[in-house]
Amino acid sequence: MKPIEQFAALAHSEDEQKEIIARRLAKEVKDGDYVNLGIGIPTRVSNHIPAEIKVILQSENGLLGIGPLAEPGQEDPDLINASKRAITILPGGSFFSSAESFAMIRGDHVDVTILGGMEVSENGDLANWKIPGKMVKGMGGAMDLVASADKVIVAMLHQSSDGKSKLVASCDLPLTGERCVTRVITNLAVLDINPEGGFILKERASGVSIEQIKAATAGRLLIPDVVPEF
Amino acid sequence: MKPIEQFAALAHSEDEQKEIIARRLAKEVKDGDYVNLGIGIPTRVSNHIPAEIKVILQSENGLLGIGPLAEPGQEDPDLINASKRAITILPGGSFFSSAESFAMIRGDHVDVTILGGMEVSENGDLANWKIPGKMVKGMGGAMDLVASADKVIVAMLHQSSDGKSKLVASCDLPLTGERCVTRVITNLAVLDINPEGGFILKERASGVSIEQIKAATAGRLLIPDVVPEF
Amino acid sequence: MNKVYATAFDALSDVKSGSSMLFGGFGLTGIPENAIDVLLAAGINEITCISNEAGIEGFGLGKLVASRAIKKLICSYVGENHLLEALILEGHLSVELVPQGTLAERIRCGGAGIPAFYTPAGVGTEVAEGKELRVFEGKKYLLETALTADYAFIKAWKGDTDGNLIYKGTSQNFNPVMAPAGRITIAEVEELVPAGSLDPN
Amino acid sequence: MNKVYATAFDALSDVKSGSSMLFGGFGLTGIPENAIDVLLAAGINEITCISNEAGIEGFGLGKLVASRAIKKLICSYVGENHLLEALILEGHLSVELVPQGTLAERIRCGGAGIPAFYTPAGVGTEVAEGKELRVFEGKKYLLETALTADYAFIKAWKGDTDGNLIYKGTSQNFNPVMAPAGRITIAEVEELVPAGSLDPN
Repeated sequence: MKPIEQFAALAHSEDEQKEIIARRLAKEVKDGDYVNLGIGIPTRVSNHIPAEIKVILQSENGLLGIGPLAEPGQEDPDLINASKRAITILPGGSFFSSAESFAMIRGDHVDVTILGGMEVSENGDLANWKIPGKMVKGMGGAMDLVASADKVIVAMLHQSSDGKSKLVASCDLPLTGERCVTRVITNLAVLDINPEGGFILKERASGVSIEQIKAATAGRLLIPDVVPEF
Repeated sequence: MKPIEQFAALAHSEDEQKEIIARRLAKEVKDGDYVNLGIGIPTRVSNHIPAEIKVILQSENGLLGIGPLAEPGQEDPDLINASKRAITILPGGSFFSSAESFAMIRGDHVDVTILGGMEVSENGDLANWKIPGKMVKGMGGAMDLVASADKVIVAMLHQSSDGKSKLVASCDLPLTGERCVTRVITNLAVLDINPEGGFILKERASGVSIEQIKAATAGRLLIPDVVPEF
Repeated sequence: MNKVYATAFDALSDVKSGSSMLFGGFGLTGIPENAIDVLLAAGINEITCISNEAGIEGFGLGKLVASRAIKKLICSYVGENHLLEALILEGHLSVELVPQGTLAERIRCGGAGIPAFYTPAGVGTEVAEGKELRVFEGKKYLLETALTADYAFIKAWKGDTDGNLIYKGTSQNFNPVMAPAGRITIAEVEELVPAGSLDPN
Repeated sequence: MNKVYATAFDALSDVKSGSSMLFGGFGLTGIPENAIDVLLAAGINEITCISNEAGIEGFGLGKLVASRAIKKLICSYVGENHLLEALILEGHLSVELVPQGTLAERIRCGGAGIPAFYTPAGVGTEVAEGKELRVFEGKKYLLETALTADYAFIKAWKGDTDGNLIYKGTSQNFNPVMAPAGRITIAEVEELVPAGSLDPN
């Protein structure tokens, strides 16, 4: 393997790496799915969903059927997404209250939840809302989302900006939910949480070697014989 | 007192006695009150509310602002009251689901609940939904109503058709609610539940003597010095 | 996934005997009467039925009662169905009576992922038997658990091809509460319109 | 009893310092901004504030935060208010962070007479500390209690003289949930119409 290939993924800018994640994330949703997208990388997914499948996006602030971002000048002051950006609503969409929105989420009517993460542990714990002594943004709807959906996908860079693995044996940061994550998609790999613990390496990003993933992962890695590229 | 006056109330037909109750009930509601009326005698109240006061009637099947009964030929198949009769809605009225309706009731947003009774005990217990071995109609919304409203008024004939007092020391029939009744209005009297137990005789029906009320009441009667007629 | 069926028979072809079913309706309004007729014609039986009422003889759930298709009935009111009383005495049918507000909230919670809640309705009555009693701020409450079912049968005024529903008048009643509480929800509408033609607000 | 006031000052003349208050709004939408301005101008302080967010600097609740009018804040998200972090560190303000769905349901229950309910949100996290944990059908849940307040401040699109309100788009958010949970509820509307001119359905 040529060195240039091994390090292809790392040669991308942070924005390019997030796009790699977003493109792979788009394959997680299927026709007819109701999906909630968290702030950050998950929001990018909507640009990559193939036109031939219909995915209904839920916004926790009370909207089913999110359309594209509003064109400049066309913003409706009564129509925003959970990231507070001016958006549109698709035909067939509907508005409802925050209580109804979370009744929908908690009642497991949302098929897939995709959200960002700071740490994911090998038993599926997620931390993404607080860094003690440094940052408290609040959990927003994340604790409700991860406690309710059958399929919780965390989308994040594999390592923090200082090179620390975000896939860990156990989380140091305060949890958002315990044993809630089903799959993690990073700029390097797709990993499923093993019910008995550990990250099962399902796929690797194009040009990324298993060695690189091993080196970038602090938690226990379970490596099948074949690990296709995505 | 002439015998004819003493027995005036008893000389009325059952229907007339119910009208006596309904007329007196109408004085229990004040301008701006939200009121839930049970099936039977309570429903008659609406005919006696003075035109100058505005009372908003709630129907447990999902309507605030009940209007008069629908004229023959004008019935709307999508508009009935809790007694399943075709009604109308007043301007400013609104429709909602059964869950919202009972959120309203349970959340104490209904000021006055008026419902029928089979037995009321001297500590304010009410029985009105079941006669074991004989009749089970079900409690419908009555248990929710009596458990929630601050002001629960029972409207009923003072005695059953076989002459038994319906105001008793303790209920024989299965309860609808415990310590929930605040006032009882019958064809003979208005009685408040004493917080320490007993029926406080507040008013007597026109032409009805205290002796008659004593004779017709099985529970403990507390009789003030002055008991005006209504 | 929402699906549109041309006939009630098509929509109900997978429904099995022995299932639990939620039925909207109050009195004669908001009852999924076409679905009931199909269940009857298909000979579906051993139903656990959750509904506000037992229906009226010859209409709505009353027909399923009469055909002995219902095994258990969870409702708040049976007052107007004499046949039902006979079936209970015969042992063909069991009835669990639930206060109407508790019934509505148990179903709402079923759809909303809340497994249990506390309510004051029924404290000190037969309804309280076997249930946890708990005091909050000096007042007594009962613990009540959520209700869901294999199927929810809903009646609405207008519906679109994406599954949005609009109700009319008091025909709304239990319908919007039950719609999220069925593992499969089947709505019959008076008028079917294309997605996007109903007001989203 | 519903009352119509011509100015926000008249509607809020009785509001006292030290009260608990619910505020509708999410992001920049559905915020009762005129009521907030009046509270600010009247110098109301020592407020216990229940809202989804802490507001943005210079707008909505952000103004009450900046003027140190808020003593305690119960919300799900503070992420965009740096002044708030400073006030917390100074000890001027305490914050109780609540998962957004739990917050919405606690307020709904406050208005609906349900003192407490179980939810899966927050199990195994800081939010679970000191709370009852209970298993229903193999899944863990926390007991959460209802929230009410002395006042609820609501923003709606249209309102009628009987107190009916209609919301628009995502400006709905917490507003209809909070309206029944205030002992006194004060709504500001973009358009006031006579009773009977809004569709009752």
